[in-house]
Amino acid sequence: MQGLFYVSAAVAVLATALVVTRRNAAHALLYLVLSLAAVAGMFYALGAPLAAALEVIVYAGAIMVLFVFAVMVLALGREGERQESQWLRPRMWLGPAALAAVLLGELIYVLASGAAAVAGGTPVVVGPQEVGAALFGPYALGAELSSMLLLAGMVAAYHLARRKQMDEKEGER
Amino acid sequence: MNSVSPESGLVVAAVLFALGLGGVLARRNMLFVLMSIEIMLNAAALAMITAGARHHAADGQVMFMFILATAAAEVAVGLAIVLLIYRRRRTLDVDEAREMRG
Amino acid sequence: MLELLWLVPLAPLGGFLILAVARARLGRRAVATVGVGSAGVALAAAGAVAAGFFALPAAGRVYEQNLGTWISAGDLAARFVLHLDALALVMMAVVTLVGFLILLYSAESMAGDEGYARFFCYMNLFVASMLVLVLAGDLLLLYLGWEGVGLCSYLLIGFWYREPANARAAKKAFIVTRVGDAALLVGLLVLFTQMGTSDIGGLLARAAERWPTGSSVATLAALLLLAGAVGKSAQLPLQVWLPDAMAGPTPVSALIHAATMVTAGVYLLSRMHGLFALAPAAATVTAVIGAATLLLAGTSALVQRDLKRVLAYSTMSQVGYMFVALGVGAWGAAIFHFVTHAVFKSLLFLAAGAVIAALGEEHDLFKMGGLRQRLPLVFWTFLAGAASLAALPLVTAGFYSKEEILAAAWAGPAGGRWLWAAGAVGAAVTALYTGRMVFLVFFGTAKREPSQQPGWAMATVLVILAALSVSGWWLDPRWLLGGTEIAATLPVRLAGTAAALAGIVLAWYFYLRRPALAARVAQSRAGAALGRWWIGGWGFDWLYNFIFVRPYVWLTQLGRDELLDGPFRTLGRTLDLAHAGMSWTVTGRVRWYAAALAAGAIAAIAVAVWR
Amino acid sequence: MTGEDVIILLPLVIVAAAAVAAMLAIAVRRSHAATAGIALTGLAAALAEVLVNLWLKKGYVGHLAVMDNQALFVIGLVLAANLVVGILSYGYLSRRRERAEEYYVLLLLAALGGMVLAISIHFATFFLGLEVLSVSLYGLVAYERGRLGVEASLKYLVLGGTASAFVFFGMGLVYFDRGSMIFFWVDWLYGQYGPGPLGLVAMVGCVMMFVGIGFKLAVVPFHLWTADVYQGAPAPVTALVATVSKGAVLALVLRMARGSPWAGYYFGDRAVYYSGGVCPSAPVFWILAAIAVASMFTGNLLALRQRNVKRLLAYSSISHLGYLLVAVLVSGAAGATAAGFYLVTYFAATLAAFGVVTALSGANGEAESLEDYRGLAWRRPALAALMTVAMLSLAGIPLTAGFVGKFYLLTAGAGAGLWALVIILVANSGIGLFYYLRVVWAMFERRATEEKELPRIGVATGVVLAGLGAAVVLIGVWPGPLAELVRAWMGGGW
Repeated sequence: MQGLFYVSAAVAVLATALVVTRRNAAHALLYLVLSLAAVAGMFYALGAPLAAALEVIVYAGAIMVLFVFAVMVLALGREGERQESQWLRPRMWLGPAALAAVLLGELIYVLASGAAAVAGGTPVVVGPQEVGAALFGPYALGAELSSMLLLAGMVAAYHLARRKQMDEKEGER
Repeated sequence: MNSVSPESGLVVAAVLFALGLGGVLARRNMLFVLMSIEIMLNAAALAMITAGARHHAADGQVMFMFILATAAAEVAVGLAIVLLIYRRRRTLDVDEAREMRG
Repeated sequence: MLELLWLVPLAPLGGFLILAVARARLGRRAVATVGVGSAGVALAAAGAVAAGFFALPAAGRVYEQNLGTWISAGDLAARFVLHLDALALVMMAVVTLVGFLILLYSAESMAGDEGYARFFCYMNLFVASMLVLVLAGDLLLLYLGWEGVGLCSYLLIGFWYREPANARAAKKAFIVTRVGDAALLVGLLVLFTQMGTSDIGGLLARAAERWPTGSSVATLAALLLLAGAVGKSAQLPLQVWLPDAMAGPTPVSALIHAATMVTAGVYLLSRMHGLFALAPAAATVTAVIGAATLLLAGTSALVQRDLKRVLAYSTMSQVGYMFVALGVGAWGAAIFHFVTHAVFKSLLFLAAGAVIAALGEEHDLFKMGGLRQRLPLVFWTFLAGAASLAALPLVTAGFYSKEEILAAAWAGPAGGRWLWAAGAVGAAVTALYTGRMVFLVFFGTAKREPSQQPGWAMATVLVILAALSVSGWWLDPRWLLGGTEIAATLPVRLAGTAAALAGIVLAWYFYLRRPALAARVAQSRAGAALGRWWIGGWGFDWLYNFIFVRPYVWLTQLGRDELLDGPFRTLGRTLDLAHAGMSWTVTGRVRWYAAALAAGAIAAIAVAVWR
Repeated sequence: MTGEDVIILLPLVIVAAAAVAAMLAIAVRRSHAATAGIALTGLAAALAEVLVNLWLKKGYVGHLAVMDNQALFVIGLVLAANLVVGILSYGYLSRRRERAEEYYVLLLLAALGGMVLAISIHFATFFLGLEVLSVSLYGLVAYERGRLGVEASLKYLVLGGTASAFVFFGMGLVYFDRGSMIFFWVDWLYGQYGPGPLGLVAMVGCVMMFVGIGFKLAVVPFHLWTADVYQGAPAPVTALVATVSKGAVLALVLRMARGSPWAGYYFGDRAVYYSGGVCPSAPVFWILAAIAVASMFTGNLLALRQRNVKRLLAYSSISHLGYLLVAVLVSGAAGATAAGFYLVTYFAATLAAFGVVTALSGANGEAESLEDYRGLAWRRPALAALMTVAMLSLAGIPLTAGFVGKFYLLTAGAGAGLWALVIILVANSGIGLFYYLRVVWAMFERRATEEKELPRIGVATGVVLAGLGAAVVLIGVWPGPLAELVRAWMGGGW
């Protein structure tokens, strides 16, 4: 288990770093899928098999498909890559990297000094049955609200992505 | 069975979160910005799962499912907006979107 | 009869509501009837209430009328409560009487204005607010009236809003007085939280119980109230708005910026005199502010060319006298001077308005002259008011009230020689500028022919006010108010009288006997420098400016006339600069926004981790 | 979810059902009037139900939510604001060419999100309420699909997504440390009750959660999106962003800050009674105080020379949220009452101001430049009067609701001894006067240029606007009854 966790963690960090720095959107997307799969491995190691499965099915599967779709529609090819190399000068990374590094430093400091003090319970497997019971028991209201959240996302996306109808008003605002 | 200490899960989550934040701040391509936000949400999900694992409770995994729903809804709307902008301005540069300021 | 008290503020409020709702549908006659009539009803009700008040046994002459709870917050409950005691009675009488007379005057003088209905609408709201302010038994209700009169003042200064200068003057008045109002609000909060009540009587009683004399909280509260009063009453250093406020119609200047609203500060301090008794330091500050203002404004009045500006500076100066009286603890004398000042200053403004209207909106003193025969009624009434302002001995009301203040400054509980000296010099200066005004306007050669004489309404009002101005001592309300008699020695009293007389003689000599000499003095190098110095302020303030706002000194010297605009302009500049510095942060770039968010998060976490 | 829970949650159920019904109606037949009718009926029915609920059923829904007096009050406020926005939107959308039906579905879902925040006592409902509200608003902001709207929505979404990630990560940290996600077991401000003191990890988690909250409230330094989103969104949506989104999140902050005094009802002996009084050494207190002060100054200074009315109102809202944070810092019943009252006055004045903007925005774009308001008093005296009342109220002039609201804030602050904050608040009201009066002044100027045609105002819009104006004045003149109501509802209890 420990082995799985650390290997997954290394893969996840590496893949994520590659996502953030890639110039080609399709490549980045593939690394993102890899990263999500690695995180799923960590979930499994932490005793959350259902979450691991959903991470792969919903996140790496369904949600990433949306991205793939967008990349296809936008048809970014060589042109996009050339543009990315213009946008992604090393100088561009200075500020963002510094901010992210400081935040990371703070978090690591806090975790090192705070979390270690608490005796960590070793993970036990919390299986799908327990999760399901919680989701449709005490968390039923949350489940209902998730459906409303998805409804909002769907209606908004449907309305915004629809073609035509606005064309005569082009450029007005 | 070797056990995993939950703290190390949080550390990995923090690293992923920082990477995602760096992506949001540095990338000009809207698609990459959206991907970076996904990374941050995913890091948060890892933190939740880790916390749940520490307390041996299902709550963390339930919260993870709510994150999934959130991520799905946000990505759907976000991509719709990106498509809309691309159709209109033929660019994916977030820095171009600054007609309003001051 | 006392039960009619509620009608006093509500009658003008009703007039305001009628005019606000139906002003487009009412004819001019109807507007005048409602506008003047509502003030008349208030006056009549005030008369009835006064009759009832005197019927009370002399020992406990206080009447309270509770109209309901207004706001309650925790244990603090502000009520719509009207409180009638001797002080409120005097104020109410003056406000209703002078208000009614001025509205009557306006019914004629404003007849040609297209904003006739709007004018009466605002004026009625003003009278109502002023009466609320005066009759309030609760500090919060008092504050409501306080802000209400401020709002009306703003609306009426900008009454002829099409002239951008008037709009500027209105805004300036509003914003400058708001500086004082903000301090007042904080002062009220201090009192509320310390005493747990906003009822004026209860609050003062508790303050006297809990706070020892000279305690720092009492001094703080008193100073904050004083700051509010200073703003409203146009005293140093918040006086800059009043001269510009003359942009409004003349009846407005007479009612709001001379007779009533600017004395609201005096009323507030009199009402709260129990608090000032606990804070001797604050009282001293009050007296010093009053003395400085009366000299500053008096000398400034000496060199103004605009008739209404002379009267505006004169108002500041006379209110300065009242502050001196309040500061030395003779609040009865302050109220006496308030009464006489309300009469003679509104008279002067109204007569000046008649002159200005007759000359076709001419404000410049040096373009007037020789109106003695041409506007005889205006001349004689103006003369009566001027005599009272200059404190001509024995016959005029102003003489008695000013004498009382000078005597109190000398011999009062907290008086002092320097305060007396300032008052005496001020008396001479007052007489000098008053004489200058009278002689320049009504004597000498005529430069323009007046185009109209006042009609019956204006004439009646002028005559009534003139009669009151020269009525001698019987306007003195102190027999009602109670308080200590001040026994100053005869030489002191004579010296004060002599100062006023000397001023009158000097004015006669300079502006009537040898006008060429006056011109020569004014044009000499020293005279011109002095004139420039005085026209907008005083050396003291120039120094003040020089120290604190050095970069803007050159601007203020070049600038129109008001040296003391400096600090306020500086404030505006600073805010503009801060705005410019701030707006570059809103770049429109989303990545920049996200960076700010991240930086904020980092900073907050740092505070949480390392305190 | 038992039947009892459904009855407790009836206002939310009605709104959610209305959203589904509206969507089904769209599927059957597109009709602007019908969809709007369903939405407005749903909102009105839910609002009526809130009043019934006062007597009918209150209580906890599992450990996720509570329906107490405070929740009902905030829900009522959210629903009323949504109803007003819905009515204003009908006239507004009729003048536009965009298909209008989906708008109402999103409007209802935004209301639902706000209501969930009002009842939330658990991270799950907090997060889901926040997200339902946000995602609906992303859609609404870009609804017109014009250049500025889409740009605004993109900015809102990118920053909102980042902020959500912060919230979620913070929740993870708090949960990791505390083992519970219920607010009053977290006692994030106090740290002296519950299962042991608040550890460093949980503290940092709380701060990270506040990044997301601060983003929604648009307080410094999380405020930069505000003006762009206000400007780009359609005017009625801007009104929604300014009121519902901020009010609901503020109610949530109040609940987090004071816990829930009636926790005993459900949690038995493990509950704690918070009487208020913030521990002054708590770092969270200092962070909030600094944010409040910075927000007051920044908002007012940014608004000072602003010539776009929507942006001006955006900056002014930053400072108003700064004022409101003072009440949060007071905490306890006094703070909650002051905040509740101020929210009502802020809602009324803001909705009135945006109501005027909406009513003046026609088929040819938004009425947002100060130029569009020049001389309005001579062409549309009633609208100008309403705008004047709204501006004076926001500036806090006596006899308007805004003054009384400020008065309560100041007394609450002074009562808790927060004198520095009180004085800064008063000073900032002075700065605010400059720009509010500029709008008023512009409306009373005469303009020489030829005049654009102004849209006609429908009966319903007119009635709503008149009601808002009357409310602002009435609260200002006679605040007593409302104050009693707010004290009874926000002060706590069932």
